[in-house]
Amino acid sequence: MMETLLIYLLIPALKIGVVVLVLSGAIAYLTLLERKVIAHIQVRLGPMRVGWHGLLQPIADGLKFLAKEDIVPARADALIFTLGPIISLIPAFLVFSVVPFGPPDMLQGILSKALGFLLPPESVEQVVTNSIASGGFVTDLNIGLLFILSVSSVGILGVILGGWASNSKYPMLGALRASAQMVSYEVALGFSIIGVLLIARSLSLVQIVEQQQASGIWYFAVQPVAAVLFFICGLAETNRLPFDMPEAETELVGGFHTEYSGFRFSLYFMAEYANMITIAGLMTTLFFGGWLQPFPNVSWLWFLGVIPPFMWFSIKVFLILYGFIWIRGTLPRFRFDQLMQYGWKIFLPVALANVIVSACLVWLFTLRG
Amino acid sequence: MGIDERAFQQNVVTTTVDSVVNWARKSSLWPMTFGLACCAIEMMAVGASRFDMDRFGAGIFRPSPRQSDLIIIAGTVTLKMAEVIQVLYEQMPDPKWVISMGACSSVGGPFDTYATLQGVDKVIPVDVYIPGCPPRPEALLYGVMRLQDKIDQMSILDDKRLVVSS
Amino acid sequence: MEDKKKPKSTSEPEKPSESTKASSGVESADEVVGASAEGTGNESKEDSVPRKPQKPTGPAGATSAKKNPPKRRPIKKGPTYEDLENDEQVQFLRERFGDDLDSAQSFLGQKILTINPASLFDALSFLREELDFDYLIDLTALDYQGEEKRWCLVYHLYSYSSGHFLRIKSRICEGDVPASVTPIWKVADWLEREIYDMFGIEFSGHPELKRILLPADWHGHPLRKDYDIKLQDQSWVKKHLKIRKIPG
Amino acid sequence: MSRETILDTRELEINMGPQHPSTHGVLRVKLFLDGERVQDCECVIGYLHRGVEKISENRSYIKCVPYYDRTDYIAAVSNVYGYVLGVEKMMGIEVPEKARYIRIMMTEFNRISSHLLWLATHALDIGAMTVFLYCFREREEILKLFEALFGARLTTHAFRIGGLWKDFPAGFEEAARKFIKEFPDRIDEYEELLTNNRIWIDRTKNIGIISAEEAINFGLSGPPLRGSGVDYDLRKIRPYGGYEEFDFEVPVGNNGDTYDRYIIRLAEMRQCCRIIEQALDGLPEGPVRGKAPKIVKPPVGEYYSGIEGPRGELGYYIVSDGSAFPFRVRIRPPTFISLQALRRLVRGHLVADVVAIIGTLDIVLGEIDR
Repeated sequence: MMETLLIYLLIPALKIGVVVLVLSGAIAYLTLLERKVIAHIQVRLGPMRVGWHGLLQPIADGLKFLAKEDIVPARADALIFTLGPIISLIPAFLVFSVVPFGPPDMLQGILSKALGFLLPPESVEQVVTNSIASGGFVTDLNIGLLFILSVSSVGILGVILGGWASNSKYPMLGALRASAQMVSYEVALGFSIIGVLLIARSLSLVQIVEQQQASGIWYFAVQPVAAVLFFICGLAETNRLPFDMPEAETELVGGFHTEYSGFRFSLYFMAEYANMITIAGLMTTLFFGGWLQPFPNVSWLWFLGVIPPFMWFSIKVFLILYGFIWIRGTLPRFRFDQLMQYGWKIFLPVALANVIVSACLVWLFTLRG
Repeated sequence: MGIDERAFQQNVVTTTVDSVVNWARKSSLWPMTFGLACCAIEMMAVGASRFDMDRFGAGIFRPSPRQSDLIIIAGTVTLKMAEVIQVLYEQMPDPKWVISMGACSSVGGPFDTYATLQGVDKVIPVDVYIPGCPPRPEALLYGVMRLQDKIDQMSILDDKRLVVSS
Repeated sequence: MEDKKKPKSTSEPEKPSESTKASSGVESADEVVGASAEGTGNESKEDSVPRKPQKPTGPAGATSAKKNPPKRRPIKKGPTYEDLENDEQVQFLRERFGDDLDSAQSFLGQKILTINPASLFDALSFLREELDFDYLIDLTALDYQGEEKRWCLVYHLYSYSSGHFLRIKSRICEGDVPASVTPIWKVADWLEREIYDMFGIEFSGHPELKRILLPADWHGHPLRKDYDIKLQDQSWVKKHLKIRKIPG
Repeated sequence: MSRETILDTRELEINMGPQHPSTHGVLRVKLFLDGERVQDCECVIGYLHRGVEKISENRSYIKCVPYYDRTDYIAAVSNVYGYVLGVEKMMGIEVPEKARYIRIMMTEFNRISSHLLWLATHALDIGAMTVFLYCFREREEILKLFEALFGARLTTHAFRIGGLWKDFPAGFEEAARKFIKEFPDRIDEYEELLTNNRIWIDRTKNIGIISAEEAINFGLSGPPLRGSGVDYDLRKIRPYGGYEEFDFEVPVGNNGDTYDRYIIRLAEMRQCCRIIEQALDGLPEGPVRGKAPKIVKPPVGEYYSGIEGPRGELGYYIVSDGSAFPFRVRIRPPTFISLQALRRLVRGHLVADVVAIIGTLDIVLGEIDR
């Protein structure tokens, strides 16, 4: 009884708590990272005075938003106006429930030590060997990928509703752009994943990583086109430059969140960065071997194993996020129609072709062996 | 009212909260992307590499008044524009601050004519005046720092903004 | 008015009367000067100046103008208006427009034609079509308050093909409605709106003649000489700004 | 009930500005949209109308000068130059040789700084924010030079009637030489970020095309006109202040689109460096202040002094009645006139292009509204 409670309730709850906390912290410091990196790209220093090299800046920003007046415009739809940012933020967090940070036995050591004081050894054994408790993830859904795709599309609703409920023209245009952009890039994004699915033969993210371990190679090497596509579509999905149409500051003032202020605005802000982390985490998992070290099966690279799996995951996510920021500091913005053209006329056909080619190859190889 | 007014006087709790909230507010002054004339160019220079207002946490220029804490009136305020500035000011969420940058927005500057408003403080309250035509970027930075000092004296007990003492 | 062509170069006494009729105050003054270049120099210039101070530029402007002429003038010989009747283009225009071309002069090498407002539009479209003055550089107005023909419209033209630069002037009375030149040059659109805004001169045939710089419901035209520089439209202020009156 | 169906569409009227990040100040544009496509637009200006022309009539000739600094605050040096030239011409004042050279040099520096600011904001509008800060970095260097010579960064009151305020300070020449030596490399840096960038080309090529004829009819001047292939540069056509002694080219485009105008401005910056170099090399010795009377009273007359400002033809039509106060100073504002073309240029484009087109006209509201 106690074991079941531990496995299915207490430990997952703890993990969820930790994930939410870590993720919130990561979001906060991602904003700082972005400011610092872009500042240095632009020959500036970025935040320097608030804490050592601006380390307390995100905390100050967050607190300020909390203490700010929260305006609901007179002609806005108050209920939906409030719901918008929440709908947008929750899926961003929810997605992380299936993204694995580490192998299924990541927490075994810690758990067995911690539970050793409380429980008899056989119960500890029972808890520890169950991957739901000891895995480096909140849960391992066998349809994980599907779950992610469906949940993350809900996030768009938050943007659309927020833009619509503001009852103002710029947010309206921003919301329209957002819906069109996200829907069209969602398609290409989905297709780019299929190549991976074909090879891994699983929708579970944990198994996808394990397959990469088994084959000894990251899927980036097998599916380079899909990886690049995923990255680009990921930029578009998260409304990052050069695809930041929905909130294009110099065109639509703030896009869908023009009318938002105070804490509600900060929720949108957080959702955007949470989505960035999600996409980076997904990309790491699908194409860059998740928690695996580079070349997991090459024995003379054993020293790379000194760095724990969780750290490998973080490093990869960090690097991808850095790439996001770097691109923001370098490229101009697309125009809306160009963006749609690229989406439908280039990325989608390429993704489709990639699926067909990979399917043929997989079929050929499996036929042989 | 029936409530003892002393209940809302300064005490340990409120002063601590004050200091935390004030610290957050002064460390994260997001100005509005809003320029009027010559001073706006200097304001841009303050945001750029050599001066870099972002160092003080005040570098994120928000285009929407709803998301900004600070409006820098940088340039001559004409009567036609004064009307707009009033609306913009009202659109900003509390607490909000105003810096009047340069002679024109402070007192009308050299443009004592039919079309210009002789000082933006006639239409919206101003926290910090910066002299100069246009002020040097350093002057604007100093103005922002003075505003931070002013924010430090705020208290959450006051609904309205505090008048700076001395 | 046949005599108009000749008097310019030969006879002096007729000039003042003619100039008040046709050309601007400034020009009239300098027409005399232009003539005097041929004759003797400075007296005519002096008598030209005192006619000016009708315009109240503000107190200082008027007084200094009054004080100034007798003392300094003789020391330095400034540039003068010169007659241009012998110019090829002018003669060509003269043939076409006859008396409607009131005068043709140059000042510091810049050609100035004064055209009767009645045929102003024809003349300008002729210049555009026949002489290929395809570029309207600028269009503005001058206010000679107190004179019968209060306004002077000033067009600056340039021809890309020939490289000629030309100034066209036309004196009109208060209340006159000259024809808009927007059909000839699109650039005139805002320029005419600005003149309407600043001087209150209306143009007929303009697509949308409304205020451009000042608020739409502003009263008064600030570049008129009788408009005080500090005069703010208090009724506008009361209506639009939530303050009662702008002090000071 | 009317026959409205769900498929009926209505024109969306959207208001850009006067507080909008990419209207470069307080321009207000009313856009009439069909979806994202612009059907029509209307500019509302005058939010910065300060009455400079009225002020000019109420100040003496010398006291007018600082106001022209503030009409076009980005190209303050050029603005003062045009007016000062006009007054000197009317008065017949000879400017010393050295002052002439320094004037041309500083005007060209000003052209560079103005183009840099244009490039910065234009790139920012299109979303390339790093170029913005790079440009400001170089611009600061020029402002340092201004500060050394004129004593101010932005509103410099650069030239006096009759010459300059004072000669070069020590070390100025070396600093100027250093700048023009390094600057072409910096332009290469911007070009690296933009010129061949696919997104930049997509956003600027074939955007806001205007033919040469139309450009002339709309009264465009400066880079927008030259972008359409009209070789019109007052420095060549009606040389003023001694420009005929300098050897430089006038870059001309052929498509008349936003990209061409961008290329032209970059090329112009390189030409500016050439002119400055020649001015530094040929700098004569001597005084920098000519003989000008204490009270400036041009003789009765009128003069149109046009110069090639960074934004196009900048003219001062000065009418004197012989007194110490101008009878009228009409400023021919280059971008007031070119902004009219906006309506023609944006029609049929998307909202995002409006931003690019406003940027490419290089407007300065101080000069539009005066």
